[in-house]
Amino acid sequence: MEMIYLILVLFLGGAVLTWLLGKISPIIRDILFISSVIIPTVLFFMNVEVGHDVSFQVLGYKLSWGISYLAYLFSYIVLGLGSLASVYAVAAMKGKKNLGFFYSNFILSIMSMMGILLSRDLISFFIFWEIMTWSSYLMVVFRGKDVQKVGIKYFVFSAIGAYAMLMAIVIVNSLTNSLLISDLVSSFGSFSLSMKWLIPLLLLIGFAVKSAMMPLHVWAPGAYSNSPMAFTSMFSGALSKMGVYGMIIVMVSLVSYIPNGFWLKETIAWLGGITAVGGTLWAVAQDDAKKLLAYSSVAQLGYIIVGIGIGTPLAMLSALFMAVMHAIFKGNLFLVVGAIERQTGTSNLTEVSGLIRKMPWTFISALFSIIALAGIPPLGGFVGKWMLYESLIGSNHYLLVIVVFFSSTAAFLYSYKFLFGFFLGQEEKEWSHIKEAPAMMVVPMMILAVATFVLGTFPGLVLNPIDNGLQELGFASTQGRYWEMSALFNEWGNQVMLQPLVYAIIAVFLFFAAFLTIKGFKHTRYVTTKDISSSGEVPKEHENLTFSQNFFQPFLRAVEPFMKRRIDTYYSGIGNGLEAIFDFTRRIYTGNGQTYALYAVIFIVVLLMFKNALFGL
Amino acid sequence: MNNELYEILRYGILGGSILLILIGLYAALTKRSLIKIIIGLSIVDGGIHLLLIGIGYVKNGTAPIFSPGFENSTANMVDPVPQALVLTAIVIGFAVTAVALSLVIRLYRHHNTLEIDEIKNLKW
Amino acid sequence: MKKLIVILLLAVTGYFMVISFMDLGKDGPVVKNGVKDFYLDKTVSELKVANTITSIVVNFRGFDTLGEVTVLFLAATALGGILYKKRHHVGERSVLFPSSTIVKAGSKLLFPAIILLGVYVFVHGHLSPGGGFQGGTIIATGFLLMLLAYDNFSVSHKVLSYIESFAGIFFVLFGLSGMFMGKTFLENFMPVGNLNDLFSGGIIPIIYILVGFKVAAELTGLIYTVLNEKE
Amino acid sequence: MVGSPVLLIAIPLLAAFLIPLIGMIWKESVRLIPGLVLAFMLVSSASMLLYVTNNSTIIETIAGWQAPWGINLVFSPLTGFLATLMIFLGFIVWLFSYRFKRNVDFEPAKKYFIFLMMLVAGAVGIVITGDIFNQFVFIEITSISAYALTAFYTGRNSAEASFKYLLMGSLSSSALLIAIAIIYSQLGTLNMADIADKMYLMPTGYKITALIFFFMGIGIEAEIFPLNGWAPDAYTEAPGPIGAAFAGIVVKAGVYAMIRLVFTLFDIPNSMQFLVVIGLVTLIVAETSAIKQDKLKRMLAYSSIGQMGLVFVAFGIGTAEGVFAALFLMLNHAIIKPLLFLSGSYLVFNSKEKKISEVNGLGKHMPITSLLFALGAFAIVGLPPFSGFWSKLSVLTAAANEGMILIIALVLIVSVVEIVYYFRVVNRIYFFEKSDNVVVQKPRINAMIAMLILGSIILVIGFDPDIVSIYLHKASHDLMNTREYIDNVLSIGQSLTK
Repeated sequence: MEMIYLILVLFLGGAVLTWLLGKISPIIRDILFISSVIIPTVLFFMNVEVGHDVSFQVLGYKLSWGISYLAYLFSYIVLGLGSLASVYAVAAMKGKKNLGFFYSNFILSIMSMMGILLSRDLISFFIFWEIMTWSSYLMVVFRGKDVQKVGIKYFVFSAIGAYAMLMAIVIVNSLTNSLLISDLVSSFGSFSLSMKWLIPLLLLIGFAVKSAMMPLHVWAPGAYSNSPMAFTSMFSGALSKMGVYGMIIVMVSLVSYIPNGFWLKETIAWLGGITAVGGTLWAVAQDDAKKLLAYSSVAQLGYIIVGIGIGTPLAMLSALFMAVMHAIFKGNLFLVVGAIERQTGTSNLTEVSGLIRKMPWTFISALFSIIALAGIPPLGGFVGKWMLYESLIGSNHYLLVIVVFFSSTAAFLYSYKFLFGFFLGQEEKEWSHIKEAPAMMVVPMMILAVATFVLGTFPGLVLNPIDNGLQELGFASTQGRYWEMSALFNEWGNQVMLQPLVYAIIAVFLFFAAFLTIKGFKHTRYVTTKDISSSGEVPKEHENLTFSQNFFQPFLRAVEPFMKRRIDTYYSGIGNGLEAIFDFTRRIYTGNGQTYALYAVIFIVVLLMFKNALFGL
Repeated sequence: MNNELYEILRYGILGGSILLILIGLYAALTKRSLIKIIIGLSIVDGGIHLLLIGIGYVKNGTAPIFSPGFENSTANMVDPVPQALVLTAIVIGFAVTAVALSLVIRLYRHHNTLEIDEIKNLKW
Repeated sequence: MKKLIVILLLAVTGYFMVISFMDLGKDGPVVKNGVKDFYLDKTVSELKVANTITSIVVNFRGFDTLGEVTVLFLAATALGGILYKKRHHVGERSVLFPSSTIVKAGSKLLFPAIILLGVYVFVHGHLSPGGGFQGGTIIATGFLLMLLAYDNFSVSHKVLSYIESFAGIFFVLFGLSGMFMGKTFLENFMPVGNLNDLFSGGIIPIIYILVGFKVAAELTGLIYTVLNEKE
Repeated sequence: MVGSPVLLIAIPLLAAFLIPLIGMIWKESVRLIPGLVLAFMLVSSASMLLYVTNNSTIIETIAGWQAPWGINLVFSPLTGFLATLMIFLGFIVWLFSYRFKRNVDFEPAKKYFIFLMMLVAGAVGIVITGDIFNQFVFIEITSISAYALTAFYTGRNSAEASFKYLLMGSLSSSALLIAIAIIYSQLGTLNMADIADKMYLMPTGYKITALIFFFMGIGIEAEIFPLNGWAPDAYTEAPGPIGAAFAGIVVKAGVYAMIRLVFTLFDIPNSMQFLVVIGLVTLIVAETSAIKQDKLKRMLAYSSIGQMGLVFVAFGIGTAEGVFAALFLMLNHAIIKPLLFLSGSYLVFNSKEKKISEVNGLGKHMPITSLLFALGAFAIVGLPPFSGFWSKLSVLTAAANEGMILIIALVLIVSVVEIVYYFRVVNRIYFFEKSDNVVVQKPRINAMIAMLILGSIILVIGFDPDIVSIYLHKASHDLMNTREYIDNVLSIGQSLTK
């Protein structure tokens, strides 16, 4: 049996077995779950090689499966994050209802993402894409909250995207008589001009929905915050990257060949930029950590889209690097929120504070991820962002630089809010019983935290595969000279090792931290929010005086005009309007049998008149 | 039978059938009583049966029955096929009417009225 | 308003119908030598049946007749099903006023004659105008007359359904036995005899008699069911 | 010869006449005999389908008269495929309703099974007959069975639904008769192949008038847009399994009659465009009407009508691919929609109003039924890897190959509407809290088996659509090759046009 089949079958079988056998006992279920994620993962990395395709026929369509270098890069994200999140999920979801359903959907979504990466033709790509959509949909509605609103919104947007894609696929099939992606790319140049525009546009709509690009992002915050956190980590970390994956292929392989396709790229880049700013602003305004991270995800995906839209090799490099980094740190942050929610029962930043002493490991992993998110050296986020700025400036997108820079500066605000709201601030009595999350949850988080550090220090670990992927897309190879592409590294020359410098900085930083901690240890006094001895006011019992209450009010007031009109309201307006129209049109079924008979007579009269007009008597 | 009479008869049959169909449809589409609607439909059926008979009619036609002594005179026989079809169609129309009337009885039991405008619990 | 629309629509329909139907069949079909000539020819030469319509109904298009009998059977069954009540009141017919003695006596007098006429019509279906359907209907009329005249006249549902079922079963079995004899469904497998003899036409008169029984039973059953409906 | 198509009609008729007799002696037989008959039909039809797929079409003459003169039955890959499908569904519906409700008396139960059997036999007759008037008779058999089945439950508004159905059905048979009269008056024949053979001789005016009356007559059975007012009512008020039978059997027969007319009998190119237009209108009106329904079965009914619209669109594409896609769609719809009706009827089993809101939270209480409903919903909106996806893909591919991009867009937009209302129900089943006054009804074992069979077919076709594609290809080839059909039927007798 081909290894690719085996891997997908193992995933699928694992999903089914986890559900069916999971009813017997929870232990069997958990073991089955973890092993059916881990075993195919191991098999994949050990046995699947780039360039080995298998193909077969279904209904006369030629389908082909195999892996490309670009997909291989994304499979790191999917399988790596998938394995960690699955280990985390077993501990995090313990004792919840319907776990068999949850686990099997979890496996299904990993399977579908791997399927997308393994697909070399459009139909299997679409099939796995849809499986990914509905399995993630079932996760979004899993907790039964806001099902009709958030869930349906997510599915409708996904369906619009997917159907746009499907339309492109069948048109491609009619033009090239083949569904292989390679055939599409090779014969794209011979398409008519209208098709050259239509096909990439339709495909981009499909990918833009999943990667939460600007006018199509409205499902994202609700869906991200509504699904269980163990899955949201996958959702935001890996699933949205599938949109990025598709978008890269379309932008590089198709849009580049459109005459004047330059404008499309610019538009995408700008939409990405706007997404980044909007997402960031909304993230700052959130009090719920899940929502905050959800909006932040939208914003971060915006950067990636900017990179893809610019389309220079450096921008692509940065986009892909940021995609990997985003998967790691955002995946981790959602895990952190999940841990906090599990331990405290809330994810609201204004309700819980001062967890640093209760959940130190969680804090450390959150700290690493937040630093990476904010793009502060020496962690991985910095490398990607730097390369993005540089590529923007290098390609004369000065205005866009300002936009991105503004957004990434504003990102500091919510990063700070997140970290401070949960971990710092005063400790309340009512939270005193809280303990650190179990090891099975902490270990994956710590692994991800370390990964942010490692990739910040050794970006080449990821840049090498990215380079392979970019070569495959037709960019010139950098032959390992990533440093030269970026001025940052040029400053210190090709030969200088960056790592000792970074370690030196960290050592100094740690030393000062330790010094300050020890020095201030004796004088530290732990107070609750109600203990405001320094000011004259005496707080009332029920007043919420958490540190994060009304965080950044002045800033929010300043940006309020931009945030007044939400795209969301337009969409719901359209939806409600359509439903009202449909409600009206269905009244032609009056319920009176005679009217129906009248319709029949009208039908025949109209047809007879048509006949008269078309054919004469 | 002379030519003119034949034409008149033919037009009479076909025109009559069309008139019957229209009258029946008028009843079925405007009358509010269920019974009258069913009567209307029956009239439509009758018109169509007449139409079927009318198309099989030939000039100076005789019934397609071979009486003793006339075994070989097929020349002027009217078309027997529409007559056979009408026989079938009549029985089917009758069966449908019977079912319709039984439904009317059920409807009257349930709604206590025969007005079609008042029997619209199922709509939209 | 509604009437106006309907009249308008019907006027248009009527116009179209007139212009397209008035010349239908004027000069016979476009295609000469349609199936009817074949029927007229074979009825005499092969089936030895005098009434071409009967030969068409029972033999050439016998399958239609089987379907038609089924439709009737289904209608009778449907009537019973639709009007079914948990507690069925049989025999309590609602009679506004009893019929007069003249009607009663006259009906009694006419009843056997009607039955006889009906039987004659369906037995001679292959020879003269008429046949199973017509004869069956005539018989049912006789029963209708009796049911109207005598409010205590009752027909046994059981007997009716025996007749219905057996007639139907034999119809199908006659058809199938044609197949078992190496011919096709409903094909004649009996000697055809001479034209215009009572015993001629092979299975055609037999089937038509079966149809006559079935129709008579079916129609009587229908009338009886509806008459016994209270309210 | 592997079997005889006429037995597919004769045996159920025989059984229908027998059941009242045997039922007097042995009560269980009224349930058992229809099942046995349907099983016999299934085996016979399936074996004949295998035969005709690999060999030639089976043509059976009746009463010994050859094609243009006598009535004949044509069991070709197309008709055989549809007949087998219908019989299979009839069997499933029988299995599902083998013991339906405790409070149903013997008499109605007896009639129910007779009608069910006759519904199947009539639909099979519509499909396999080669004679246009014979088809009319079978349409009436099917319709009368359908009226009676719609009015089966006395407590509901079923009589109203049935009356509307009958009103329209009566108009339908009138229109059919007029059309048949026109054709006979012009061509002097009633055999479909013969008509098709001579159609070029008919004046265009008559041809189109006849076609229009046919459209009205058969359109009512096939539920095309302005003529389908009866359909939601009938689906809603009929017993659950009968709704399934309507969606799977009756409509399919109507669609077959329609396409046989358009593809084989009449050679009018514009009728293809008519199919596309009317299909699209039906699709859009029905799907948008479905979104605001508050009754489960009514929603399913509208969805079913919409799917038929899509089938017509697919046929209207007019290429072999389009026909293949349409047949595939019919197959899938015939499997999925009955599953939805059957499982849906258990979901709202004890409720009086049959409201959608009453299925809230039933996922926990009747897991398998809910799962099957969800499976059906996923499949019908065309989500891979379930069977509905492949047919939708085939339709779109066929449309794209003909350059009908606007149609693709419309179909896909309507699919989004479909997703909305199906997922609202699925969400309610799984993610809402059950209200206390809803009494859960566990499905009986026979019903469960019937639903599981349908569910597993959805999965099997979803994972390997090539299982059925050979039959579909043969069938579409059969429909497209009018000449072959005519020659097949008429070759055994000599043609009348000398």
